[in-house]
Amino acid sequence: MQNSAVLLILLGTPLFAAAVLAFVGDRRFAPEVNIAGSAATFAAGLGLAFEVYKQGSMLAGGNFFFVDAFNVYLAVLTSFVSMTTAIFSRPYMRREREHGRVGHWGMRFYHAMFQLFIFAMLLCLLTNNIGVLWIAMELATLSTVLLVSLYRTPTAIEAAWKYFILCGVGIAQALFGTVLLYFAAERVLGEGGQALLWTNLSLVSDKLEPTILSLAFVFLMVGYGTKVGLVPLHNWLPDAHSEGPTPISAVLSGLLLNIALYALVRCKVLVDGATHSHHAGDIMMGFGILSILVASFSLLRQKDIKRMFSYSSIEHMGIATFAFGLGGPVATFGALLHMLVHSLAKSAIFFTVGHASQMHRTQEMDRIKGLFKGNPLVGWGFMFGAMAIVGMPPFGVFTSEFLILTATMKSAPLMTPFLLLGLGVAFAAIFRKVQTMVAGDVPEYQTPVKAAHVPVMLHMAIVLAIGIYLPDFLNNWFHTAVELIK
Amino acid sequence: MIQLTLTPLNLASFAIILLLAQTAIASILRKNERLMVPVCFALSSAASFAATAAGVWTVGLGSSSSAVMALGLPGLPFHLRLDPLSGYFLGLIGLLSFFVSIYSIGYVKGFIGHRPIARLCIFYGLFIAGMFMVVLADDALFFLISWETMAAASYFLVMFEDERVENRRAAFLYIVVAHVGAVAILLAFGVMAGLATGFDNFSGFTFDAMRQADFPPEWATVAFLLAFFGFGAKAGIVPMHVWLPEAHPVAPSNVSALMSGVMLKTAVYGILRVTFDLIKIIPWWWGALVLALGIISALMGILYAMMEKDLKRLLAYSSVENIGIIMIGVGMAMVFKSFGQGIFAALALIAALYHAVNHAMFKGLLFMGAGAVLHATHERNMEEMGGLIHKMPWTAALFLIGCVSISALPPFNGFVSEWLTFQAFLLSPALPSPLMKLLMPLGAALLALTAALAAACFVKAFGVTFLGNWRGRHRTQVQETCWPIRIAMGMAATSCLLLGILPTVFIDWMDVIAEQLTGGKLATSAGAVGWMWLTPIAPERASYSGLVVFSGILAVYAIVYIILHVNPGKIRRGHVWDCGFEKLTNRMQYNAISFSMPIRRIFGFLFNIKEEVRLVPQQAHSAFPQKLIYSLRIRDRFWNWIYKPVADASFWLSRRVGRLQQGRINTYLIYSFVTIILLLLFVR
Amino acid sequence: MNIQTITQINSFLAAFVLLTAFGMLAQKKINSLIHLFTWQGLFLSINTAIVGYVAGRHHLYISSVLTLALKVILLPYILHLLIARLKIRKDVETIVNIPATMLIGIALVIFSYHLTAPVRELSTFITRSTLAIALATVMIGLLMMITRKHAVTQIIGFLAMENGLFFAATSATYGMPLVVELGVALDVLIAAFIFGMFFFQIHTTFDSLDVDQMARLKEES
Amino acid sequence: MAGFIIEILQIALVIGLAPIFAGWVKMLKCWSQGRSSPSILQPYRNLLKLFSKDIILAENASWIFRFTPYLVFGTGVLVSAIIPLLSTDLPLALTADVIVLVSLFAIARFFTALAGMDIGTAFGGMGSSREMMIASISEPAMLMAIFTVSLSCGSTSLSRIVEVIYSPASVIKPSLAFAFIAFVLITLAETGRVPVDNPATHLELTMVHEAMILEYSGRHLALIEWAGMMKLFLFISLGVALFAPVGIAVSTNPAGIPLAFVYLSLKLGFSGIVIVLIETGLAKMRLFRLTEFLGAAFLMATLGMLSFFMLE
Repeated sequence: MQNSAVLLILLGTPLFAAAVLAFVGDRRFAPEVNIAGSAATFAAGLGLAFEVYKQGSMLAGGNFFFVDAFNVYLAVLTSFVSMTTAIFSRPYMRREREHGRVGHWGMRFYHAMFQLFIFAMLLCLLTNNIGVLWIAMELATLSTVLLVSLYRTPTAIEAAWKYFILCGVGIAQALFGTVLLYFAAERVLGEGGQALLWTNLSLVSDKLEPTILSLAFVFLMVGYGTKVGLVPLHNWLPDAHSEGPTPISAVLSGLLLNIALYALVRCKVLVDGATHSHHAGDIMMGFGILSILVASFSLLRQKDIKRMFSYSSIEHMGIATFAFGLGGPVATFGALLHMLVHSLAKSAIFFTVGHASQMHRTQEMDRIKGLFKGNPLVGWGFMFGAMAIVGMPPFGVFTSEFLILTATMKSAPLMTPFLLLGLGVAFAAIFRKVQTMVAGDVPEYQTPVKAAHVPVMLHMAIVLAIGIYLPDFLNNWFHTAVELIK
Repeated sequence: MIQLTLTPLNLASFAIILLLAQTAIASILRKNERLMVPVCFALSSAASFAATAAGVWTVGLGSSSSAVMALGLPGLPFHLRLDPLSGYFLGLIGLLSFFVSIYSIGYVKGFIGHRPIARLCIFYGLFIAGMFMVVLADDALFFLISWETMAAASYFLVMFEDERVENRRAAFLYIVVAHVGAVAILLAFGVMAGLATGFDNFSGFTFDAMRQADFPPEWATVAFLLAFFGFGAKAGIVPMHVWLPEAHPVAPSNVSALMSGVMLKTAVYGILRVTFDLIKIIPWWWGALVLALGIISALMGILYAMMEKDLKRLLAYSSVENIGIIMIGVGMAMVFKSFGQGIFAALALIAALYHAVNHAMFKGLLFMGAGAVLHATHERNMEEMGGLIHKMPWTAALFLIGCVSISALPPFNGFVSEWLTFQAFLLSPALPSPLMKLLMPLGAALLALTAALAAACFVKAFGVTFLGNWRGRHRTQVQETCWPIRIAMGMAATSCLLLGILPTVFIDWMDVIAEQLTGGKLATSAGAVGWMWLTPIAPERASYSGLVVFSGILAVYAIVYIILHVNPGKIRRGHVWDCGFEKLTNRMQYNAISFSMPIRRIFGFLFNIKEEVRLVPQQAHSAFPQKLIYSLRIRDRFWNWIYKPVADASFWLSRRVGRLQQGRINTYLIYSFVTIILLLLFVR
Repeated sequence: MNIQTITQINSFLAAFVLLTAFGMLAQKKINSLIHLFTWQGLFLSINTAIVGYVAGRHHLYISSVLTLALKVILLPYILHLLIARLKIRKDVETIVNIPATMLIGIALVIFSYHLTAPVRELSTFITRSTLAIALATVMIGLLMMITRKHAVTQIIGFLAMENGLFFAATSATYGMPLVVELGVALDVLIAAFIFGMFFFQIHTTFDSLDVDQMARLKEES
Repeated sequence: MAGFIIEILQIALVIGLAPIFAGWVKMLKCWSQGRSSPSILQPYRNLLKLFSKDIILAENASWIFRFTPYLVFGTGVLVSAIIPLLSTDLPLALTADVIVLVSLFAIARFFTALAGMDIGTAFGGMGSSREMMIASISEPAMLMAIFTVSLSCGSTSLSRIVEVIYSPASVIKPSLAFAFIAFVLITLAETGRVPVDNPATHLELTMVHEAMILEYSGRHLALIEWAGMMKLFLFISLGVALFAPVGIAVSTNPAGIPLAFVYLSLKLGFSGIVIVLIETGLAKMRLFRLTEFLGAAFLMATLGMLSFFMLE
């Protein structure tokens, strides 16, 4: 059972690291421990991916874990981004600590919860049990709630409260949906734990009762959709993503949204199998379009830099949701790719944004200026990140949007004007602000920072590489995943 | 895969690799700018030369070659293809890039010490590489990647002097329009790819698949309109042109030359590629649309240019005009092709292609000249210039050649293409559609108006900038430019002349493109009376010989000069006639605003003009004002008609949408609640 | 006991759960709200035990005990403690007036009944008819959160929702697998810990637990 | 070979006879105004006087100012080699069709305007500005008129047009009539005659063409004046060739040449009378009324074209 061992390391490392960091979180070497833990997790993730690549999808831990092409790539992505975020958080949090924005307990809490959060996300991805999926999702929420309010400012607390309540309510709906799913599954698979295993469910999905499943889907949609940040369930997202420490914003925007979308897609597969209709897809498309439009128009009037990119996350999740809803191989391929590149690009942006706002000691975009001259690597990283995120080639986001848009043109041409409008407005909105921040002379209140350049450059390099060349193994993965989802 | 033999495609790929190497070298050498500038621009001129050679060679061969790169999506690797059409544009882009790269060696040196220029070198290389890749791309994905690389690189070049607000504003406007256009192009390809093979795999995205597909007319129309919108936005066709006079002037002049001279041509290439090569079956009204917009662009472009007093903005608006003229040719080719008149379509197409290369040459030349002037005087406003012909004789002479060429005066190149366009117009009786028959000659009249206005416009541009006396308040030290700049401009001017006097040779060479795209062939009739005379359809129909005109004028000049100088009278210098009023100052000369006044009066209704004359009264005698303050502001009406409403509507909507997020958690909970209820009702 | 009796007891308990939900919707005072919540937890716990007995699912006993410990003892205790510690005012105001809220609540019950009709036809369990009640409880919990402006009442509404979910799990399906139940309980526990922290943070920052003050993050300007 | 002889003959004819024609028009004008006229050969004397004079060059004049007279003269010579005055059998006729012809006039104007700006006075600039404005409307109108003719002849080649119109098969067409009226109006504008410009005035604010060349003197002025006379001559002969080609030798037979010459003289003489009648009958227009005048020409030409498509 070598697979189980890899899995165990993958899940155990962050948990163990969380426990250690809860005690040593404010020591001088804590960031290094954090990085080491995440790196070990990443290594284990790679190992697992390698196994899956060799053998195909597999069950482990007494059917408790299920690894296939769909979730293993997200697991590798999650562990990778969390590793780079840990690298980024080293200078960032150190400076926050020096400036007294975070105290001793805050640091310990921060480090421990960071690792716990990673654990929750990985559990979410790897578990085979839909009930456990829900639990892990809730755990992921809970572990980050207090991180959002880490600075204890009124707005931070407000944001965290909204995050807590709205996601709590949302996720409760998802539990109701899960109960309904279980109810339907029980009639086919019999009682007991087997009925919640996704592997079993997917085999018999066409025997499940369609009416119940469509009811269940509504609740799952609202539940996980809240976590994905789909309009009109999104209201917590800009607050929570902008008020917390930037490393947390990076992982929230870059990873947690993906995980929620993953859960939603898993459920959609079952529902589609049962209902043989396109209802679920239509609902997802509706949410997607609405999210894209509302988010892009909201982008136009942002003043806070992190808030702006939170709205951009909503927009991109809308695109991915829309694409999954659209279905079909090209769109699904595009959606998977989009999740990957958005996650990388968005977290890279948050890294640079973190440094930029530290340099100017504000998150107000009107006061951030002259990044090109002040710190060229941050400035150009930010610029290229923004270019990537708005879908400029040759970055990978363009490739995925290319696939999604062309597929839309074919399958749902009436949607393209809306999609086009949303993308156009988002492009203009983001570029309008970004170029005033990067260009021009250095303002006198700008102070230099020790920036972590490696994570940004690594992310952007990967996004660029994907835009130009998609390696075979990634492609095969995506194709396998597409087969699974289709 | 690419074998290491010398083929046009390999040569072109080599050029691209060289340019990428340039960007790498620029980033390595960024600390040593004195070394970086010559090295980088020498590399890019070598690359451009290679690309030109590849292009010329391909068109000469008349065949196409293709390759597949191991990059891209696995189901959709990057396809490259070099056929005569792309070869033609490759040559065109390469040629001007070659000149401009040489020019840049001298020009960019002027920035050293003022600002870091590594950025300029890096994006300059990427920009040219992007343009090369656009014409080489043979699948939708690679095309768009190249397209946007080109746009992004030029965006950064426009932003080069980024501390100025106008540069940032212009760059922003540019990139937004470019991106929206790119998305439209993307959708057009999406339509075609979907119809070509469906979306079960990626093979439909290759141009080959699209070429072989038959599109239902309504979808073909959708694809065409999207593509035309997208490419038109890039080309600066009215009313999508507003970004162009903003972005082109604020870029460094070598970049302006490339943007106006060749980047706009990539859009022309795109339109030709999509309509003639990919869709192939063209309804006549597409052509009519392109033709109509081309005419409007030509006329509006030159009228706006006429009104400008900023030399580079004037040139940018004139690019709108010239793109309009190219579009007129393209539109006519489409009309003729849709009615199956291959040879006439070939004539119109060749006129368009010819004008494309001509415009590249003279607009590149003019922008280089404007750059040289800017370099010397630090001034873009013509009102502050004058008399530069004495200080910068070389620049003036070369700029004059550009002005004569762009004003479509024989024996230079601009005239040849306009003449061919007129000839195509006069073929309209052959059309079966009575409407087109009637409307096309009217288009010819408007084109004639455009040409005449262009002459007026460039008399103004040259006259105000180089002639007369210095108008500026401050007398700055003006010097002739350095040799690389002069050499580059000289080469461009020479090409203007050669293209003007040897059209048959040139048409003979490029005829294969017209043959492949329209089915008609011109070379046999065009050179019917010999290489010296251009006879596009038949000698008795129309003929022109630039060489004879050129040598005729020269001969008469020489003879008269010699006769008169057998016993020449003396030449004395004297004061000019001042009506007896003795305080003639340099500020009393006609300037750009006063020069264009009569035309402003006539065509005033097309502009948004705010003219204001303010009297500052003298204390003692109110009847004799102390001074007059005159201010004139001319705005593009399209700005208020199209762009401003869009922006306003977006912000209005944005405010509305903002109300969703009003801060109270209870409201947010209501959203969730209502969403659940609605969805439940939906699934029941 | 025969099945009939048990069904009846079950229905009664379901009715009580719904009743307490309505009670909470109408109740203005925080202390009474917590009492009502405790009662609801108790009914839930008993119901779980009975269903476990009837269906012979012994893990439901564990759930029952967990519910008892968590929702009848621990959470009310924590809430009382916090209220005492933070010296929170005893009564709260509602946004919509109470009769209107009740009317909406009744509409929700009817809607839930209508919605779960297909499930009722399918289910063979004795508890099947209680699914509508469970859904109604969830929705009423949500309604309560919408209408209240006090942080503590919102949390109570949230917990009431959780109760409804739990009720759904037991009534519709005879309980979820144990590992899921345990996990849910753990999450509720962590949530309790977190909202406790929050009450302190909010109270120290805003000097009250009125959520109306927390409306700074918005797009309107 | 005969073609080349005719070619040279024709060039010599234009260069030599243009002053006589100018003198003829002047003479007629004086008569019509009841003045006693100078000799018909007076233009020659003027030219001769100018050629022998020294040049006073403006301080600021550059090589463009000195180059322009030669260029203007050169284009005139080139045009005279192309328009079929006597015969259609001109070897150089292939060099240019009607459109090129218009452009050749345009290049002369382009440089004259530049020369006007070169000296750096307000007059020069004013003249250039006005000249270019007038040209920008008259040129399209002229092309429109020419297009009408060439559409009905299926060619823009002048020789070909003459052959077609002259052929026995051709009848009087309404389109040609319209085009003719337009052409007359444009000729007045292009050659700087009265309602548009006054060749005789040197009142600063009303002159157009004269304002541009105000600073010319000596042989430069002589060349420009001469070229101006040639332009008038050529425009008239162009009109004659397009609309009344009677007498032009269409065969290669050199015997037709003398007859053609007689016809040409008669036609030119008559045209001079027409011009003088128009000039005497009209007053010079205000500058901005000119748009109406030229607009009318444009309208006529357009009507001609429309009638070509609708009636023929």
